[in-house]
Amino acid sequence: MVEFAMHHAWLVPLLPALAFLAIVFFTRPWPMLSALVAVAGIVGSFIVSALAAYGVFTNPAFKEEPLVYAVRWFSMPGLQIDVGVQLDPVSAMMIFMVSMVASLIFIYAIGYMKGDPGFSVFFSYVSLFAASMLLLAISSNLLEMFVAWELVGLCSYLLIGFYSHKISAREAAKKAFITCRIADFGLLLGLLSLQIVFGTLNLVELSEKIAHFEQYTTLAVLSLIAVLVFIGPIGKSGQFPLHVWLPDAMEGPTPVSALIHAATMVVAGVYLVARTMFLFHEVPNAMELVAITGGFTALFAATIAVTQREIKRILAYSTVSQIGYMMLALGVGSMTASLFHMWTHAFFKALMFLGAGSVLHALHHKADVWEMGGLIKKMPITGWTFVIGGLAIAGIPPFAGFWSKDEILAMTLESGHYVLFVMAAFTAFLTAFYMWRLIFLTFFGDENPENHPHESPAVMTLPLIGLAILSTVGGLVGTPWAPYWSEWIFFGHPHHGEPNYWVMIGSIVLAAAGIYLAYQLYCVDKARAKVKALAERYNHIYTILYNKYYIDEIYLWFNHTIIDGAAKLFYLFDIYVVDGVIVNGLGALTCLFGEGLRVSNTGRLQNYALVFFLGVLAVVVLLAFTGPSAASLIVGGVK
Amino acid sequence: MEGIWMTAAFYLLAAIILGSALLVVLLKNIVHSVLWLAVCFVAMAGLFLTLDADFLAAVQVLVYAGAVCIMVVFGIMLIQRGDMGSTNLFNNQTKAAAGVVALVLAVCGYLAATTPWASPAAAVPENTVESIAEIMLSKYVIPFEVAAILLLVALVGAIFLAKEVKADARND
Amino acid sequence: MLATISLTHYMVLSALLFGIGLFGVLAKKNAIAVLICIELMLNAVNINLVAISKYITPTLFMGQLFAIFVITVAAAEVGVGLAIIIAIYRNRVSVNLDDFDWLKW
Amino acid sequence: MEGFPVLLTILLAPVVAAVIMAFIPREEHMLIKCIAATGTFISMALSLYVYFAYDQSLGGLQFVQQVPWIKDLGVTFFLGVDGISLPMLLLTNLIGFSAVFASWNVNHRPRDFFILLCLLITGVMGTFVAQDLFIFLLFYEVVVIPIYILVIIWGSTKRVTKEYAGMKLTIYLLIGSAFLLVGVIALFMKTVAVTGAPDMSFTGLAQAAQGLSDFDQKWLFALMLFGFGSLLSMWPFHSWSPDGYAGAPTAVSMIHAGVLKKIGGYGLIRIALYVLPVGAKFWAPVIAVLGVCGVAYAAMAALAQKDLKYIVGYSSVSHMGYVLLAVASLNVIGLNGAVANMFAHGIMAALFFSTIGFIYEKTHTRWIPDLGGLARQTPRLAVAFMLAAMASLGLPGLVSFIPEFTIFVASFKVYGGLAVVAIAGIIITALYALRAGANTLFGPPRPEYDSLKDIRGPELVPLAVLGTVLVVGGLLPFLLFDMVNSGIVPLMAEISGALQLGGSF
Repeated sequence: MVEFAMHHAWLVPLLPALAFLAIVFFTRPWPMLSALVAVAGIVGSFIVSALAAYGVFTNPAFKEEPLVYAVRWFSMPGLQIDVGVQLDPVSAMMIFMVSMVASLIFIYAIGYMKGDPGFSVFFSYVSLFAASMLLLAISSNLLEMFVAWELVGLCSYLLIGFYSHKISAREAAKKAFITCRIADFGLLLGLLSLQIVFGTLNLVELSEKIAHFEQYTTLAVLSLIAVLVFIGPIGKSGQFPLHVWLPDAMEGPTPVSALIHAATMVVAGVYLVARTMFLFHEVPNAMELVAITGGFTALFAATIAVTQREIKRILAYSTVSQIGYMMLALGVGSMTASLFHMWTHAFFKALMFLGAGSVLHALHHKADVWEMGGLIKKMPITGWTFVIGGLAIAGIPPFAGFWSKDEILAMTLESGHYVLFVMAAFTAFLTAFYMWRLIFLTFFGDENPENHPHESPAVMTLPLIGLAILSTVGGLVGTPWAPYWSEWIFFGHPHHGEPNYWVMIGSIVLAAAGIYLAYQLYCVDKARAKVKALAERYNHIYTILYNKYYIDEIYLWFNHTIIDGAAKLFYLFDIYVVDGVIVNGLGALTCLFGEGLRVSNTGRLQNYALVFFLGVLAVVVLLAFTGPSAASLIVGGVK
Repeated sequence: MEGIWMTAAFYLLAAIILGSALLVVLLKNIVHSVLWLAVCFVAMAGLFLTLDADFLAAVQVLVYAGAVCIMVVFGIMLIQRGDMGSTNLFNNQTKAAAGVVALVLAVCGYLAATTPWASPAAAVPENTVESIAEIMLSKYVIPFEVAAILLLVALVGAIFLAKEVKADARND
Repeated sequence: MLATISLTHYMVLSALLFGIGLFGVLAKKNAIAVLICIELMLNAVNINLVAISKYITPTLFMGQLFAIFVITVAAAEVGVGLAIIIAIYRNRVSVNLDDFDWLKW
Repeated sequence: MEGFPVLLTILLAPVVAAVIMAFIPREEHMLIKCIAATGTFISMALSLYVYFAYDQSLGGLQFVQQVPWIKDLGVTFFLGVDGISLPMLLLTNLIGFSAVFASWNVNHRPRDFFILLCLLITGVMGTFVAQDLFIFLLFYEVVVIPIYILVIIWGSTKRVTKEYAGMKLTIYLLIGSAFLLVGVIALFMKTVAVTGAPDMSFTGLAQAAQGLSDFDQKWLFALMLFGFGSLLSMWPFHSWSPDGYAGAPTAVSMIHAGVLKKIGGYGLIRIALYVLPVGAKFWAPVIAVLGVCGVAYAAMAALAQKDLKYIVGYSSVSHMGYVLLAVASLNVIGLNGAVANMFAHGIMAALFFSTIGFIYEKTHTRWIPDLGGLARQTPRLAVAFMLAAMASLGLPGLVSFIPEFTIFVASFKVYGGLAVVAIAGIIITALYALRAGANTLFGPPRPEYDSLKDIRGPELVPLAVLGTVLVVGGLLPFLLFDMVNSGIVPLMAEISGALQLGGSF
């Protein structure tokens, strides 16, 4: 079984793809059947992934040598692209994680999407997404990865715009696609440069060649390539300054937010950087860039999250912030910590999104956290699982988030990035604060009498429970005392740091402080008025934060004024200069010439006859009085 | 022998032809022009006789002097009623036309005068009709037939063109 | 030289007649006048044909035959030409060529 | 099938259909449409057969038919296909077949319409299978006349009148061909002077042209560049393209944008570059600059459009800029990309135009502010539209991505910064394609379109045929590239010597 799964790992993306095709072409009229097909596809894929992952993680040979199956995709002299699957610990972890989370979310969606007119379509899209995401995770070639990268972007686009009749959804979808497209432009340039410089895009070959990059190119060029490649992840993973699409992406159905915009797709950027670590590793400057981007984004997004009111938006900014952590970890050179945080984050963030979905489902899509309260009594499962998620993200031991965040903090400190460490630590405090603000406002405190919540059906709560368990124990694979994780997931050499107790205690204290502050401000009943007063006192800061530093407005202005203005100019130039002056001008010139000649045509027969005879005369004279050469000029036939 | 008479006949006929042709062009009354045209045609027939083309002379008299002139007169009758006094005037490019004609005459005259023509090889046979008939109905039978068709087509065409269009038919 | 009539004499006569005809064609207003002047030009050509037939190829009769065809065509032409003039006259109540500049659009 | 004149059959099937249609009463609409469909289907099926029966390992011209025609001019009726012309032939037939179905609802003089359409398809096919310059030009001229008639009778008047559009289209085609003709005649005279034996076949000309002086090659290439370039809507000779497509009926837009334009690119590679490599080398930087101008400029102009057909019209100018850039890179990868991109763009543009045609037919408007929310009312139409839009912006997994990627590889290598501008075009392309899609298909559904019928029955054929090719070509690019490569490699091998020797601009 295990052997079979490992040698047929291409089944992992293929099964959901088949489910997609089956739904599109056959089962679309029957919603439940479509859902079953989709779930069967992803669960099948999960089983194969799990078996393959088991195979990988029980065979230490994989630490050195990945298992690659590849076939020629297309080729020409000087350019050959192979597509295939590459199994190594990182990709095995990734497909395992993605297919597991996706399976749970698919099941959840059966309940959440029930009764939606686009039920079948939804499952076809998410199946296609799962296929693309798994392909991204397992591909052995950067171009293949880019294909999957764009396909997940497409699915994200389709799913954000799933409620396409809403203008906000439509615009959010467009924004997501185009923002990612801008980033992909950089990534594409990076890939082109890699192809041109090194002549291959196969991961294995590239890693070998880049290890001796001096034979091919200079460090400057390689730095440029690394920066270009990094632009892709900035867009896809919602890093500053291309983070704007991610909060808007919450227009999509909540399972989509959980699956795509929290657990899997948005971390594809982290995954890509981890996959191309051999490139970044050679270029310290690019590593610094990654670290600074990540650290800054983490803090930046966390500050915005503090003031937001919509439940999913808070989670979205939290996602941006957490991915910032992952980037920071990558930048300080610890792929281990980064991917560990990705792993735990997938569980608790998916859990929280699904919990939020459950809340929205119960409240009929009322999203403002200030209008909720006390929900935990009516929705105990949702509430308590959400609390587990909150503990995990805040970094309270022994929940998953603690171990991974702690490792990131420790690594940052160890690598000597003190400023970034302080930023990350402060972010940890903010994270605990805003997340517990959300929890207290939503689940505790007074009930809002307008709401009539009810617990969601089992098909929704069971995935919540599953994810809650994972959020609790998922981090135990990588504690400082039992570092299984770092033995398998690493770049270069496994790194076994001594447990840094100071950092650990510090992070627990920060998290507890954040939670306590949130409790004081948002749970102690009378304090709510205090919050309002606080917000008014620091009105400027509050407004700037609430409006997300006005970055969306700046982009909108740039897009609508500069780009559209330029487009208008080009168009006017085209119709008035190229077309008007040159093309129609030539036409008019021809007409003018014709008008001029028209005067000579009197239209009177005798006039014509007169000229005609003059012409005949001229010909006769020429023929009769000149030599044969001139005559031949008229008769024709140049010999 | 007959040389002097032939010479005299040529000059006389040439004078009549040119004179009547000039009158055709210069007269202001179109009917007079046509009458002088008939004179010209008849003189032309005479000229053909001096060229040993008796059959052609007959045709000339029959077709041109007879048929064509009469037809033209009928045509004039159909369209020019009332005062015939100034029905045949010059237009305003007379001088230019004269210039062109002068050039044409100069060139033609010069060419005719300077071209060394081959001397006559033999006399024209007596029975011209027979000879013409022979080549016309043997070697040139197809042009002959085509000419016949042409005449037929011209006949039909002329009828079609000249036919009175009924006012109520379509031309309203 | 003047005494013996040669081909040149006929040529010159033909040229003169052709010139008179051409002048008429170019300078007359009346369409019928133009038509009859064309007849004059055709006749001038006929003189040439017959004269050449006599002086150069007396036994072939090609020239005469050609002249007959010319006469035939001329007859047809007069017929059709007059019909056209009548048709035009019926439309425009004029045969003055100065009134017709329909070739200009 | 040995000895069976496949290419001739492919060429003649639509002609035969046209002749049969001429003898059918004009009221028999359904019969006429079925005959047109049959004729084009035979061509399509046979060209698919030829595509897969072509022996790539052998390469070179196959399925050759050769009949001497005008000895004095060295003209042979010479048909044959290789790796460059086969994708184009297949493209023509795929689009031709789809175009018949895209015009299924033409009820104004359908007989005349389909006869002209069939002749048009034949003309276009002929240019791709001709291996003799004279025959090439002959078929090219066959194309021009039906286009004009089709536009002025069945076209539509929007920003410009259909008469203006038809005239512009035709005159541009003719101006292009006039310059081409001068170039061809001059080339012929010069080569005859070199070899003494007249030969109009491409290979013969190419061999003879090796004896031409560099100067001759350069100015002859310039003439051909102008001719083929204006056919390919090379900037700044592009302005016929948006107006023409906007005025033309759906089928003509499909064929024109899909394949007719590609005659320019095909000719540029097949004739101009192959016969006059030294000239190509000299002009390559100019071509590259014009190509990049076209990409950026047309993409920006497309962004400002509100008429769907204008968007696609400008977009096709923009995409042809990539082809020019690829040709200008003058290496194997670039030329592979150029030919493949022509194929990909053809499929995409045809699907786009057929979809817009259906939208226009149903809603009677192409003006984007008047549209919206169609995805709810006509979901299948929306699928077609999105497929085309995604292919237009070069989404991986669809046929146009890999060609663009190869073009980028080739041109980035040769032109560096210039290519970056062109690559940036993908952002603008995404912007206008998505805007058009979003504003047409998404947003609140409009009540006035509630009664619209989705495409169904024969109307689905363009989506089925072209959509399949879009996806299959995108997932299995080797199907296309192996074929193109088998044509490009020998071509480049023949001219590589000249390319290295010739001086540059």
